[in-house]
Amino acid sequence: MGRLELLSPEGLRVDGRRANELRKVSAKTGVLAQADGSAYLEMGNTKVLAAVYGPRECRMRSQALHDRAIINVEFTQATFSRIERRPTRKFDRKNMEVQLQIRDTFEAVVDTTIYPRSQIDIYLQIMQADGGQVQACINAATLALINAGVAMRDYVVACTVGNVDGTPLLDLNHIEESQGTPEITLATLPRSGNVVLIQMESRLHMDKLEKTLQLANDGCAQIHERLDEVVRKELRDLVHKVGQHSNTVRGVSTA
Amino acid sequence: MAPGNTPAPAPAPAPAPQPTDPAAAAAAIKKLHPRAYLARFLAAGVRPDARQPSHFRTLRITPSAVSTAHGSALAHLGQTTVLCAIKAEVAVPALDKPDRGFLVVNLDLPPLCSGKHRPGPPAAEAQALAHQFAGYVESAPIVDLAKLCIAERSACWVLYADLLCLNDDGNVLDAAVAALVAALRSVRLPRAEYDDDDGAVRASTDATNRPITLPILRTPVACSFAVVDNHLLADPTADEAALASASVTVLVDADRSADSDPLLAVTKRGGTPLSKPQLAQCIALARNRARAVSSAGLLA
Amino acid sequence: MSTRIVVPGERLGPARPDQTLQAGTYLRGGNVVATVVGAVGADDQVSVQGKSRKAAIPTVGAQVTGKVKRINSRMAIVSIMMIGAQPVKEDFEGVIRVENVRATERDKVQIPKCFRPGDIVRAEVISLGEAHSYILSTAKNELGVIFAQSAAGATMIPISWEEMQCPVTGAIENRKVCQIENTSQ
Amino acid sequence: MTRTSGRSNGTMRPLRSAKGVLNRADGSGRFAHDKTTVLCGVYGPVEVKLRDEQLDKATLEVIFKQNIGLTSTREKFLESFLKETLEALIMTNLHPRTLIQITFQTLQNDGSLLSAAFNAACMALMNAGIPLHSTFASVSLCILPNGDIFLDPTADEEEQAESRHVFVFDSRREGAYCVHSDGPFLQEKFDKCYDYAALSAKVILDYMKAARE
Repeated sequence: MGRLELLSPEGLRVDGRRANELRKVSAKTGVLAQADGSAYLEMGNTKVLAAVYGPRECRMRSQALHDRAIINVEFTQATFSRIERRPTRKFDRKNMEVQLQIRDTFEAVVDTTIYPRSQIDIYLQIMQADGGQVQACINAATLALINAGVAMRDYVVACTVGNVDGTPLLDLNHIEESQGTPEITLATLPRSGNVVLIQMESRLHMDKLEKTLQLANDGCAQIHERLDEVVRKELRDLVHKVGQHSNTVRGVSTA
Repeated sequence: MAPGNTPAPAPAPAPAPQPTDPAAAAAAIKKLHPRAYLARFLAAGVRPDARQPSHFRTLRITPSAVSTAHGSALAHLGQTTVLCAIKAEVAVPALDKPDRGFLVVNLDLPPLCSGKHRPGPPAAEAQALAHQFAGYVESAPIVDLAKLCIAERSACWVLYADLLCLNDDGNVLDAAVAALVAALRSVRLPRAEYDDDDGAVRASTDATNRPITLPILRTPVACSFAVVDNHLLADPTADEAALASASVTVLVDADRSADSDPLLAVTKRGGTPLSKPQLAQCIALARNRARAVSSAGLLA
Repeated sequence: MSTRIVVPGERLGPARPDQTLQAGTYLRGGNVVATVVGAVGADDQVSVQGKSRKAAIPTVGAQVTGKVKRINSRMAIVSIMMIGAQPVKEDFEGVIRVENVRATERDKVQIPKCFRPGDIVRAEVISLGEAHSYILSTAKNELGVIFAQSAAGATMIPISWEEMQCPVTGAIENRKVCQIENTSQ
Repeated sequence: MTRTSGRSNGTMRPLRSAKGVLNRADGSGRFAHDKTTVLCGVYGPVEVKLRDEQLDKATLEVIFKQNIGLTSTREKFLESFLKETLEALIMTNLHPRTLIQITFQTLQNDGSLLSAAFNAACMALMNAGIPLHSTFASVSLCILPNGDIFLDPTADEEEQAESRHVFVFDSRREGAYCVHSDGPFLQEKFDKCYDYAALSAKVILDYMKAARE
């Protein structure tokens, strides 16, 4: 089978985007009433639901840490999230790896020391998978944590970038991912510029790395802008409501 | 009421640490004395969410919520949310039923949907609920499985209906049945042909080929009730269900909901014995609900 | 509305040496930075209050309310249900050790004469404990049992700081009673 | 339609029972509707795990084992069904912070399994001396496509039936403790089943009383 042409001579990708173009990012927070915080995020056709429970008492008390909270991440892909139905497997190594990556990412940024001996659960459910599940999960988890009011030093925004014959491509979809394209997932703290996750499992020449990473960083900045818009808009709506029903609104107090 | 279930007399109002704020005081009573909190509402004939005891929450259906599935629907019952997505695959029919397809339902309550559910294998309660749900689907088939056969003894459709509870605020069963029915109605399958020569199933190449809908036999509507201190509460929330001494679920067909039409299932579980008139009241309320759901065109 | 809205990671202003950090903020490179979403308070008090009240966990010094789950001769085990006036979504476990029940005559305290399973008590968190539960104390007048039912199932009425009476049977039971009058004034 | 066994529609199969059949259990009972036989063992009140401890009542643990096949969600459903009903019938408030374990083993299944399990539980609980609010009995029925109601159906009859019904009544006859009906059925038939079940429950209770003496 010949390799699919991922970039047309005109510089367009299989879904009509340009190389440095993100898919449409849309998000909404507070979508699940039972959870302490939640968010639904779409990046193109990749759709993920994130729920945060906690800080709450550690499920296994022996795991509790006396000086900070532990973070627990559960990552599941719905059986119907792909074209082929795949039954959920209990101990999927790939899923466990993703869980650990996301957990480590957020341990670096959540202010866990103010919640000693407690546990923060982040549940991530992929509803539809069209490439870039990890980046979508990290972005959704950021929104859900903010929604839960969990203290974080900064947003965490993640973006994937691939490289096709020397041209970096932003935000790969499933078709592009499945062609063996070298792919980097980058998660950054946009305000301080720190990198918290960088992951690549394929071969890419050193000379191309810098340009590729630069694009990923640009992508993160764009996503940060989108997420920030969502957070601020919902907060403005809330403050507006507070203004209307002066004193008794849980949430923001304007003391 | 069985003597063992007699609730303690309603306690005096719990002193809230800061009795100045009435909302905080109410929240404190709700947390510390949930039974007394609910009992006070019920004594006044309303429920904490302002519903009458016999009122159901509003059912909303969002059709075709998952584009990777052959059919899907999201059902909201108040804040309880269940997603159902259906994927069709081709399989060989069972030996004892060579002319039938399959409908495989699976209801999952992941830890995402409520603080009650913890990661790991599903709790016994969730498994029992999933079995009850699957039992209803089996004993009162929604889809004519005989029409899912592509070629006798050789090929048939398997419909995998995966239901995922996204938010559990009580009465997941009713929402799950609604999500399943709506999702099944939204299924579009390619017209398939079986090739005798190589045993393959192919989508029909007929130029006028239009996707087929499923042969729907009935539109079940589940209506659940909780018994709390001798009050019958329709469509209980999670808080109400936690205090219930018994639960009743009635499954009726929204297409045939006259009093003379058949019921599809009645399940009463838990303590407090129910007399025939009480059961009849549940059934009558359920039929009303089914008619309301049907006339709102929610499951059409 | 002139309230300034900030998001996690947003700089609030330079840190001044005389300032103590408020909840919802942290220090980054000489600046005070928000950690939660919320509105900024008065500008000499850089603080952010978001929905973080929702995420309350017991802290040392906090007053908590909970239900006694079980007792033994050494301690009463309490399910913490409220922190201050804020109900928690999921309970935390705390213990009242026999030496922390009251301030005087500590060596004479007998747990069954102070608490019974099912009682609702108000207590103060005195330590986060070692590996297990939060350590609570009721060794103040305004701490102790605030609600108890008698064997007959009626809500008992406090008649002294260590006794409560059942209004139905008249039976008197021993408790470490919380003096509510003091706190509500 | 006539029944293969030659029974009339409203006749139960011969009942057999035994109590105290397990010598290590605190109480046990075996109950048989002809071939359908369930053995029930009761252990307790015993110490309960801290996690499951309840302040004001005993914790029930119900374990249901089939004689054949792998365990599935069906057993979990039966367990939760039995547990919720037995919780209302046992005076659990007399043994707070203890565990009562009730174990069922299907010896043979020829229909009306859940009813046999309930009836075995009643025998075993009485044998164990666990205080009950009242004795109880369970009856199964099924409605055939032609509208006939068969009492105490066999597995074959359940298979042919359009709907299946299980009821549990107590000796005070206040109402049904548990109802489980599935498959399409008319309400008037359901009402009839309810009445038949209430009457038959009394027959079973009388049988149990005789067996006790």
